[in-house]
Amino acid sequence: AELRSFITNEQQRTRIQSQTHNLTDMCWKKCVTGPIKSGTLDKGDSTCLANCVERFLDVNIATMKHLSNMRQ
Amino acid sequence: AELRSFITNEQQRTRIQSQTHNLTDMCWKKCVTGPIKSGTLDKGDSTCLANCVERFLDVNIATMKHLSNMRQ
Amino acid sequence: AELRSFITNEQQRTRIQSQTHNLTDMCWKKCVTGPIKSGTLDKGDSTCLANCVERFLDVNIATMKHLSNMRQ
Amino acid sequence: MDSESVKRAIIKQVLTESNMANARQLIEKINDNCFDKCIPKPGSSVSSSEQTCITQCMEKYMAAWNQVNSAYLRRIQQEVGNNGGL
Amino acid sequence: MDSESVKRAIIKQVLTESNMANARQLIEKINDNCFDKCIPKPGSSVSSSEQTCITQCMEKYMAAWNQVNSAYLRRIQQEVGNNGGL
Amino acid sequence: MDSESVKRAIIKQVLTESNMANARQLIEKINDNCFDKCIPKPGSSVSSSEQTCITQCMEKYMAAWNQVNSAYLRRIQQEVGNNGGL
Repeated sequence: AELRSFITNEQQRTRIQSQTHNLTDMCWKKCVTGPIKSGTLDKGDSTCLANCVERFLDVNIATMKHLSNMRQ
Repeated sequence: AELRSFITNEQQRTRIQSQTHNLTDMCWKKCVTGPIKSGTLDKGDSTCLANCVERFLDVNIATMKHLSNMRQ
Repeated sequence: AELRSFITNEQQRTRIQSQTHNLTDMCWKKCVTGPIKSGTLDKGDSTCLANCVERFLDVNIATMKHLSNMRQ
Repeated sequence: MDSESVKRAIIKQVLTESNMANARQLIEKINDNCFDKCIPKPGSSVSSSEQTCITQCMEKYMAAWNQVNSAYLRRIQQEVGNNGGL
Repeated sequence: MDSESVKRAIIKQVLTESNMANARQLIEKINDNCFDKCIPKPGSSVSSSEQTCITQCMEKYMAAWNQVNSAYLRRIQQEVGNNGGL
Repeated sequence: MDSESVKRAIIKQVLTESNMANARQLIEKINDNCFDKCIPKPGSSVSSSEQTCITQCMEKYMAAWNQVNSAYLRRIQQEVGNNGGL
């Protein structure tokens, strides 16, 4: 039982990490558009990345609601 | 036997749906280039999408013929 | 034993071929930017493709070194 | 459970999974393409014009999927008619 | 080997594989995005300005990953709090 | 069937499948890249200049694949020579 809940948690962690890789890739392309000038995120990059994640998830939720309304 | 033919049909349907997802993604990027102004396809989008599928399959068939000629 | 070493070699060959497909796709997009004028690679394309592979592998090795230094 | 019920249960299970996989792929593609098109610069909330764009984009993308699907099926039929295979 | 040791061995194995898969995905994305950004025209060697760009790009990409990860986890928590599921 | 024939059959099967997977990947990449390059605006048929572009593009893409493959293999050999692993 302990092992089973460990496996379930691990599978969820893997899904979240994999989705984080996709989100980072997409939001990097949208937000970090100029040449690289330092190894840290400046204020603009940082705000854009946080907003990018939030807005993508808004769109995600809206799509699922829209499709589930259509089906009824 | 009935079950087997059901499975075979299902596998084919899945391949076609999956290819439809790829074609829609590619042809959407090629044909729907301006800003979204309505929830329906206008005449230009619609013609472009139909041509995009047909021409992509023309290229697909040409590639397979070319490669199979080369091998002989 | 002979069969096992055949399988190991084959797995390696498959990985290399699959990586070649990814590299060709990426370097084609980077190097073959103008319209297609012939069925052969001109001098510029050819130099760019060879450099593209070498420089990508340089970046690859640098990333792995950087990450393994960080971990220590 | 007799063998006929087992068969029906398997068929139902396969159809459900196949429809879910199809819906999942459609949702992913809609999210990627409509986010890209409607929210070029993500702000602190979804504006009302972005919201309109997203709703229209979803409907338009599904219309595009249906049209591509019909065109693809029509062509497959035609190729099978011509020479027995794509 | 008693059952407790077997369990610990399995947990260790799963964690190792999961961390390796995560690192592999991160390395792939860094290579693709930083090569694309820092080496637009590949020359006969990596120039020193390209080298600087690559080192900074790696660090910046990892910082972006961490920020996206936190924002994503925060949002998941919030959605679970709101209505019991994303 | 003796064990030597079984072995040869397995080897043949694995080689066939591996070559088919390689050809399938090459065809996919050629279709995507050459369609993208030669048919920017799909019309009601493939024009003769598009047809010429596609034939040349296929040959050029295969030449690119061969060159990338050689460069990659050469580099792997070199890295293995330098420090026993890529």
